[in-house]
Amino acid sequence: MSDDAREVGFSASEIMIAASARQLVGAHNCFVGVGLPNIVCNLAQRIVAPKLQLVYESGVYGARPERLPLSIGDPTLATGSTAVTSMFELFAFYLQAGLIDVAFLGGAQIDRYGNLNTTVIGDYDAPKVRLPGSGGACEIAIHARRILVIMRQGRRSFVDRLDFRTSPGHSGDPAHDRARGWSGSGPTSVVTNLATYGFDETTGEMTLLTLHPGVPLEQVREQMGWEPKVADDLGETPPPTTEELRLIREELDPAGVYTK
Amino acid sequence: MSDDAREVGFSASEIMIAASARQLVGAHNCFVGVGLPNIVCNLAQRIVAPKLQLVYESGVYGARPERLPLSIGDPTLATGSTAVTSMFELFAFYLQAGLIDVAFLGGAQIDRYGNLNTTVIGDYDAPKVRLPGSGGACEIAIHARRILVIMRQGRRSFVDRLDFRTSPGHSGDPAHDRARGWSGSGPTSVVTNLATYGFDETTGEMTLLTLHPGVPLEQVREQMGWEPKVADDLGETPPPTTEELRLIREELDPAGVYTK
Amino acid sequence: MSESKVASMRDAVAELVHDGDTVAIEGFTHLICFAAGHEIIRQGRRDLTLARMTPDVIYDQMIGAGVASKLIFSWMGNPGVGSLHAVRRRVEHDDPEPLELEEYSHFGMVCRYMAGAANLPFFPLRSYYESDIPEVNPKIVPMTSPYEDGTGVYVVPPLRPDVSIVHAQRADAEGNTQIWGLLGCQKEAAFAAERVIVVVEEVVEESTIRRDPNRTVIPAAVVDAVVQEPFACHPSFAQGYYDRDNRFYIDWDAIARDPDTLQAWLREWVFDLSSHGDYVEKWGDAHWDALRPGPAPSGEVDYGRYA
Amino acid sequence: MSESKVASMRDAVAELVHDGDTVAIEGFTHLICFAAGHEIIRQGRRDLTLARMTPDVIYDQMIGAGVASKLIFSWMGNPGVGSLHAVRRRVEHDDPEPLELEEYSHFGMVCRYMAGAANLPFFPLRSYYESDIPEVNPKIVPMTSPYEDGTGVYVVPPLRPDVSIVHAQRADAEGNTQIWGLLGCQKEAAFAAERVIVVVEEVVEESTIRRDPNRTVIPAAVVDAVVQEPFACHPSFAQGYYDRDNRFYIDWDAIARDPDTLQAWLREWVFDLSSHGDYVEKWGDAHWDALRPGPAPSGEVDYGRYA
Repeated sequence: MSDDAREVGFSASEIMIAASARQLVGAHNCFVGVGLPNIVCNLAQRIVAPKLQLVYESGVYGARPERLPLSIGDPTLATGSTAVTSMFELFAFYLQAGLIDVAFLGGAQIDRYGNLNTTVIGDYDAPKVRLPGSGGACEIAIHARRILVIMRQGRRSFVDRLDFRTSPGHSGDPAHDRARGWSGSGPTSVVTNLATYGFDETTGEMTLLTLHPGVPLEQVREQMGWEPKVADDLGETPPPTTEELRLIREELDPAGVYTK
Repeated sequence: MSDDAREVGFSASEIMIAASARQLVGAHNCFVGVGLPNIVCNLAQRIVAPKLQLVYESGVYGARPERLPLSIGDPTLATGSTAVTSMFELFAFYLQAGLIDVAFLGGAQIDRYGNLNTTVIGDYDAPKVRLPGSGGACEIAIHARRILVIMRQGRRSFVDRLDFRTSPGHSGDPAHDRARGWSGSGPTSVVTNLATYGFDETTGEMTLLTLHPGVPLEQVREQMGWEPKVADDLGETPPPTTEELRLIREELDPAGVYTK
Repeated sequence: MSESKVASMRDAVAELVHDGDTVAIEGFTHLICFAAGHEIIRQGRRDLTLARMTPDVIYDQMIGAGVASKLIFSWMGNPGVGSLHAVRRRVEHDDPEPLELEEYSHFGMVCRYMAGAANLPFFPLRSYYESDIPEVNPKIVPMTSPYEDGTGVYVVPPLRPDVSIVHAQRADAEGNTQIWGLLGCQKEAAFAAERVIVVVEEVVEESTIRRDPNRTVIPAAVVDAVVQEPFACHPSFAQGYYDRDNRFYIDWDAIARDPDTLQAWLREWVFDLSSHGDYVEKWGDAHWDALRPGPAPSGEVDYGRYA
Repeated sequence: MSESKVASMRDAVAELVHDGDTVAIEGFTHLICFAAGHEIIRQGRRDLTLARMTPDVIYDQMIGAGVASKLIFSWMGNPGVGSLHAVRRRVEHDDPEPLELEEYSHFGMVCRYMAGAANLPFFPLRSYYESDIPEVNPKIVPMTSPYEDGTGVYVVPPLRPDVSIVHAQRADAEGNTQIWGLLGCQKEAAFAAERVIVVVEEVVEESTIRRDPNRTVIPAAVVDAVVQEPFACHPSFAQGYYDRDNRFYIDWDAIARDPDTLQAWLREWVFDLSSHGDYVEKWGDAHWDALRPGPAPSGEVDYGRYA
């Protein structure tokens, strides 16, 4: 019997979760967002990162939620956690001080260097769509040692040019990036509903690494605002294992809030 | 029967305590030092400032000590207090933010403008006597709305010229002092074992206001390093009342640690 | 030796919140004082500048009601649900009138409160590098370390609300306030403000506070009024007292999408009620019972008696 | 999911404190870890830079024992008693050798730890105006607000100890640490340091910590070793566990006045003992019984179970 779940089928969200969770091998302190990242982290804790500490910008370190949190400030995150701190402390002593290994970001727009826009579509002073703004994303992008991006891809979200750069990614000039002196090394991975990407070490450019099972390269290229760089050894994203699916469906999101 | 305790007698410490306590009329938040200031504040709370909150730089707000604290970090200060904060918070949110009405300072040397030296006697790099240093005194002098000085006077402590200015007092130029923009207005009173002093509103200079009972003016002038300005209406320091003495001797310092 | 500052929400808002004020109703997901927002709406305040890290449904309601002309913030949205439609109508279409925005990142907002609380003229942080945010907010200014490293930082100015309204689990009558669970910026917002209203689930004896002084977050020294108003955070929550009403956050999306529905909601749930007590009664006991969590006691520590 | 960092004091000091290190043993009157100072003396460390807001008897002992060449501080003395004689001999008479001083005010030291903990290149404070302190310490630098007010401040650089040694009432085996009573700079000193030793009265179950997460002051994320050492603060104190031994502070004055008496004390109470356990035994049970406070329980709060 195969360990993968190809024959039972899985949703786009489920493979996004499984593919992202595997990126957390060995991670210690992870800044968790709500929704998919929350499930990703809980899955990773069970399969590849037993020491993973869930850190929330709301001020929680070492959360152990008894239910699926519906916001990053859910009361289930405080009860039974290791520490609750003021937000100043969380941002200054944990994030700015470089204690966060890995964080999740997403956005309405991403460019080929992993810069993100969560502020505005259109002109800032005459917005077509006013988005939420930075929240903690700007400083997370700068300080978390690795940034994992999870978002659905399309021509309006994977764009050649951002309408607004909320959170900095790579600059396109790796020498410049190294000289920044940030504790973060910027985005290292993007997982979408179609594929996974890394970032080229010499150019900092997003590079297509694997296609999800059944997704043709052409579909990925259609759903991007630029012609993507493709890895020489372009592969297939390993599908979720049956155990991963079981954890997602039975333990982490039994109501299917985020994974249907 | 007289309300003053002239006939029963009192020590120099006792009149220093009583004279200082009366300066606290109407005060709310008072930065307390250990020793005499601690007894002064506890006495003031009972006689002239029922709303007085005792604040300690160790991080205690609203202390209600069950015994005479022997240091500003005595455990009796934390137990039963209203709030215990980090020292950052105490200095930043309480002191620097201007919440402290009144604070006590002292020192090895004071000059005629109320500048204080708690750092060194002699040259800084080749000290004759190395003193403790600033502690919180430098910022207390700047931020507490009023500074009350309590110290024994003598030619080596009341000096024409400080060896080191640890904590700023008045500058001698009231226009300059007003333009500083500090929340504090500097020293407003000095109480010694011989006399009490205020500071001239136009020159900022220390001015002899009252002589303690039985102390001749000549003795005071002998025990100062400069020729003191004397108030036109030089008076006598009211001696401790019998009730004040009773409180000091029976409740506040029954062992006579600070008042003998 | 203590002085009662206990007041009704109506009196506290009437006395301490004025037209044109900068008002901060803080609380990060937790302890957001909706009841105070409703009272401000009910009393018809105008031209407020509203400050808040995360303007969520409470500010959508207040901005939909027309109390504010400006917003200072770092993330605006209905968490886990979507947009704030009343806010977006004003920002995207000046409908019914423009809304001025002044925006930061979370850490920038936190540092603004810190500077306000600490009476600092600026506060440095390592953020905003290579972001467009400073380009649309000239108050975010670059600065260089004077030390050898020459590290670049950005600085933000102090935020000093005219009024901060802070919810907490409990306070004594003088205003000594204790919070557990998420702390957000409640402390910094209170110390930074000119005037402070503390709203609590329970006013407790001073002795309850004094038994655990390390739990005190805000001292009476900065508090002007203490309002006892159970369930005042609904649909937000108070740790240990009631859960977040996630259903309401989802329902709000549909209510706020249409300006008429929103106004009808305000009429029914704010203007036609005289107080938060009416609001609690209107929801009914079953609603509150369903939001009550099980017990999770903290355990005790011993401070020791030193007498 | 958890990892034990529990170690003996001997192993923790041997592994984490090296000759030439900058070492901070913090604690403001409360929670000063004398046992760690004694172990550092016993292991013969040399050339340390000792940082501490208030070098008191512990640093007089360490400096008398010759472990340090430099002191970073804001107030040095034997609180309520007088001078630190071993320190003064070195400063006033280079006896037996010079001691370099770098001095601040209390708030300046606090801000140095804050900058270190927050990874800021400098920290602004409103102090030092018209004081001579900046003249003898070039690290205290004036700076002007970039905003309209143009307010002048001073800034201090981050203090990043190689090792911070922090005492606390309790921690779990991984290092999640809880403190009540005076907090001093324990948190800031821990976050600022490269390596952290937490010494506690009791190592407790993780579940004890998790029952009251707001009480946690230092998270495991920054802790390298957890040492269980009851009475490790003596003659300082641990709130709720034992009182300050004021008698010892007074007695120290006479001991330290004479270099020979001081060396004899070090021999008897440090070098001739193999551990703090011996020290506790040598003082005897009656001594510890006399320092025990009465009970003053904190009361409990309810976090609520949200399952």
